[in-house]
Amino acid sequence: MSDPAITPELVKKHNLTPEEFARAVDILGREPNYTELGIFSVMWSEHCSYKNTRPVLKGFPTKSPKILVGAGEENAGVIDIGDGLAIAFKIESHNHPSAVEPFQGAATGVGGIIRDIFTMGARPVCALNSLRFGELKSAEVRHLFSGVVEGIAHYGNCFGIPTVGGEVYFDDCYAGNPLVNAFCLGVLRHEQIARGAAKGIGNPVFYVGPATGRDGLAGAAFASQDLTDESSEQQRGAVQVGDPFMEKLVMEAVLELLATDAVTGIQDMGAAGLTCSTCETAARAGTGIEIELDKVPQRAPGMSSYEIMLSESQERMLVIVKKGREAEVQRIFDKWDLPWSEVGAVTDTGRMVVRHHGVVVADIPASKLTDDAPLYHRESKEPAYLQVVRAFTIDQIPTLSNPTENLKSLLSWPSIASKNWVYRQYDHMVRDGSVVCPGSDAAVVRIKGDSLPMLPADSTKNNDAVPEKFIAMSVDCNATYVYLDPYEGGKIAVAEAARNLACSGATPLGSTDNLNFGNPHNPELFYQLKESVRGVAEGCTVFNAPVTGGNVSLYNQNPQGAVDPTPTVAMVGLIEKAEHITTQWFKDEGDAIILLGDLVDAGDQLQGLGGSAYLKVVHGMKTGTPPKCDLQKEKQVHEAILALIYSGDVKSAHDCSEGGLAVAVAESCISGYPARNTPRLIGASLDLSAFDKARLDAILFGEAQGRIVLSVAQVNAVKVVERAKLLGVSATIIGSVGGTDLTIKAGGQDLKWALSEMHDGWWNSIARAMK
Amino acid sequence: MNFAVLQFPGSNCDQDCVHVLKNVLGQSAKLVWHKDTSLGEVDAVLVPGGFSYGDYLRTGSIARFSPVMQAVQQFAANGGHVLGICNGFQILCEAGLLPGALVRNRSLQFRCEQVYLKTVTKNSPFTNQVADGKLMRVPIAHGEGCYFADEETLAKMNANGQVLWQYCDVNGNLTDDANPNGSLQNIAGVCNEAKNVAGLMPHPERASEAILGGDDGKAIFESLIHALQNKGAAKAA
Amino acid sequence: MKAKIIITPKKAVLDPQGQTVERALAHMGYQGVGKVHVGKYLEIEVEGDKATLEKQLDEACHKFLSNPVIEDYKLEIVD
Amino acid sequence: MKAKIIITPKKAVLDPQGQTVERALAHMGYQGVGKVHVGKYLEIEVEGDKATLEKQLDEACHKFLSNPVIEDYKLEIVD
Ligand SMILES: Nc1ncnc2c1ncn2[C@@H]1O[C@H](COP(=O)(O)OP(=O)(O)O)[C@@H](O)[C@H]1O
Ligand SMILES: [Mg+2]
Repeated sequence: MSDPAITPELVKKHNLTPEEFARAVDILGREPNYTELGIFSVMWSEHCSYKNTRPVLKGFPTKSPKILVGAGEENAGVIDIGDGLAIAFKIESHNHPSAVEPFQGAATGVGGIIRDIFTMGARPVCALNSLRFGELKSAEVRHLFSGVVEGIAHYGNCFGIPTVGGEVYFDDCYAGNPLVNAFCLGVLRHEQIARGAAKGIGNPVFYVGPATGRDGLAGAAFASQDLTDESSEQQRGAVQVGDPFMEKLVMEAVLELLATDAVTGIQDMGAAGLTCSTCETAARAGTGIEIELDKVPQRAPGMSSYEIMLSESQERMLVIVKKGREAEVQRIFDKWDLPWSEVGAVTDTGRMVVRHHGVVVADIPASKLTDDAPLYHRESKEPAYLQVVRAFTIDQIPTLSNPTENLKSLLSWPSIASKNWVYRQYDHMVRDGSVVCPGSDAAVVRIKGDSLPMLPADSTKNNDAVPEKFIAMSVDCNATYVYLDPYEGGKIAVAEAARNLACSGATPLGSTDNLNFGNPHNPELFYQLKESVRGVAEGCTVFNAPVTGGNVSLYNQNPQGAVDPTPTVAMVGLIEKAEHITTQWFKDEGDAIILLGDLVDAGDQLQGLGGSAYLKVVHGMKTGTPPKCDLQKEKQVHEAILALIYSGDVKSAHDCSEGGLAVAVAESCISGYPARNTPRLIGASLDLSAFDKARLDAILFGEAQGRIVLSVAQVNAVKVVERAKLLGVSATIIGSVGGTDLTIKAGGQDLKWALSEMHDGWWNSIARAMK
Repeated sequence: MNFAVLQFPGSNCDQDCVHVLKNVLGQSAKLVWHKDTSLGEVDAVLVPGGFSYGDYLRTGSIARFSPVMQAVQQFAANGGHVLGICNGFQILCEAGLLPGALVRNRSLQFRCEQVYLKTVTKNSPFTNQVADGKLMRVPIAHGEGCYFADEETLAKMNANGQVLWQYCDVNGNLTDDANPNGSLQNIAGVCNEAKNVAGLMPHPERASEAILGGDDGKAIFESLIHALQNKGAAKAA
Repeated sequence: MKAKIIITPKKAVLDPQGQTVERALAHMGYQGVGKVHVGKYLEIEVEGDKATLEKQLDEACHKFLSNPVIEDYKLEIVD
Repeated sequence: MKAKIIITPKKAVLDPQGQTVERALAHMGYQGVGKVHVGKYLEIEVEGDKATLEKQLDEACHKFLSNPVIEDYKLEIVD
């Protein structure tokens, strides 16, 4: 079969503009052939080149003395956690593949991010996921939701990584466009950082992992398009299937190999497979690379060079080995029974040269593909709908009529309800490090000796004790806020993540973000992107959580419209001592309950109800200006809770987010879960009658930022409040722990909820919807 | 004591077992590769959890044919102590070292959560140190942990005291609700007739340190260590 | 009557189960064994008009018993 | 040649998959649908003397491809 002729139509089909094509011709000094066209197309897709977002991403803070590998340098960032140890982490999306085939799409998303982490030389130790779907009343949505969760479970459980946390939201805007973002964190010693550079002229290039098939052909380009019925049709037959068992073997082999010092560079074959890994490693090292496709293991007969170069078959790695050390490499791959092949060598030409059946099928300057990708400053325009949103006033909704029912509805609303239906399907305890499992504000994982990659057999460090470390992490984004006010929403995503860390006793180390947006050619959608990134960047700066990397997923839209702008933020922090690890549920009868922060933000006309869950669930409205996020004030609250935790007085801490104070307190009453079917329910009585400057619905369900509910022994209550005030944070004793009900005195009413009833709705509503 | 912890391709609780044996219980433990044909000088064998060979086809079905399992068969036949956890339990059943089989959870979903376990008899090398009447809180994490054996086998096992652990509620009742996977008779773990080989679906190695939420599971390892010490003492005498 | 449905992974799609079983069989020394594919088998007791059943079950296979994105199926109704 | 192997759960063994499919079919309004059993299907490309293969594969089915405690199998070799 001969290659098709390069026509303008074919160029268009490859998502290259006429100008981009002209640029390719200019780089080559001739017209590209079919394989080269495919290579330009994937490398210059948004997914690989960030051509629409690079100027925007420049706003992120990316530096700190702790950062060992920074954003954009390698597959994932690396941060120092002391004692010669470091962590590598990153988040990545698999939205489009999951829309087409939820199980495999999500599974391979997990596989991809795990590979990014061990490619850095780190041993992956835990995972998180951030998911968004339409409303569960639709059978199609339920199919996507259950498939995605099962896919994540399948891959993570089999690989043997604990999935320790995440978030799930349901909103109609995601109906045809689920968002599936997967995060992975790994651990390594400083000297174990591996690089994705093809160094050393003449060094052999190895391929390891399963044979290449026609899987996910041009997946990167596909991820850079709007979803249409046609595109999901096209994808069929090319769906990538994940093999977590294979990935586990590849990971063990790679870590064993990296300990030998025989490797000069390594990169996984993710999006754009062999293409991306070869040209990027060469470009990073300023070298060239030559490969021979006949040597690439192939699953299907008669694959063309185009297909082999663009295949996205999973679990494959490219390894550049020191010349003369080939035998060692082969021994390790054979030990793990892995398919491998020596496919090429590093050259000094600066070119990526690909041969197939004795013919050169591609010959392109490597760095031009990566560094000379097009760059666009897209037009942005404030969306018209924001005018409507800002015009919303609080008197457009009636005052509260049935607060008792309203709290129950909020607790059983799937976006607020317990996500146990999800995380009970994930092994969240494997590796003996899960100190705080899913169900509290942030997950906490213990790092110990066997969390680290192996050392060379003769290393003197083999006998050194590894000090235990505790890493906390959380992934957050309230996209409704971002939709209603992109800038404030961006700040809040970061603030919430940092607040979750603070509540668990951790100080931020860094963050990674996943920007899920619509088509960037639409100026209103681009405005959302630009403004929310500005907010995220400011937040990360204030909380000392520089961005070490991330992922952009655009074109999350279908003919019905774009998803809400969703800049998901995953933040990672360090907990100094085991005693500081704090969970969200109340502990003992009689303890005092304290609110840190203001009950209502006096500056907010909407009293925290703009964009709130209450507005959505009770009044069916998604409007209003969301609560403001004063980053400095927020930071003071985090510092205060940490100081209080360090003093040893705090028994529980839980941040207020969706559903406001009432939901936060209710969750502290019902979220303890020692064992199957055995929740630990503990009551609370609040007296909020002193607050008379706000509506009752705002007092209960307003979502003012910068608030934390904590509990302390009664004898310490006054001391703790005074301490908080000294730290510049308002603090109020609002009630006490105990009993079999939650009671709240507020707005002249005595409200009461039976714990078992609240628990049932909150714990079971997702399971019931999925029956 | 010297423990061998088997390592199959796809094992993923192997390090956890070594960690608990060494760092929590102060024993010596080494990993033994699936291609090895000999176990070396060991007092007991642990077959850890994970997804050996991806658990493709059937859980544990491929692992049982690996060279090291031939050595384990021999070791067990000579009276050596073998404990299988989760995937290890599945492997031992497939290998015929334990009666019955483990099939897909009734819910068809993977389940990871803490459960309560009732110890049926203290009269085994795997349960002798469990405090009287103590319910252990230990996590499970499996998709195929529903225990099955035909009626005749079950009757025999019950008569011989081979059912070691059952899923129960917080009050020790063997309710259907407390059964996380549909196991017959709420069975969580069993031993062979000679009582030197046992397996269970829950993960005691994840319940051996207070920082991980509790250390009830330690009693199982302590029982085994106690039995091995007695055995050593008997030999010496 | 019985409906017998065989669901197999599409040829172009990776079949890690099949590959693993293939390797295991080779390892165990079985001779003359080539590619292995692992799929699902459904047996459904049915009653009624065969043609109607055929049409109905074909739809069920396509819509929900198999995953047309990665699997093929074969339906047969026997007495 | 091809070996086709059908593996089904023994009657005494819980078959939650079969039950789920059964309920789903009823739920979707399919008429005349009774009990459902879900098993496995293996297709193996083989070469050699049919009788020898039959004997070998029968052994493989018994020892490895199925678990006689919980499953039954049916083996067929076709050209
Ligand atoms: N997809 C998921 N995977 C694992 N854990 C999850 C997932 N979604 C939610 N969780 C867990 O459920 C708990 C509550 O989540 P969420 O309501 O998002 O908390 P918060 O509002 O404090 O961020 C957290 O511990 C979280 O990690
Ligand atoms: Mg929180």
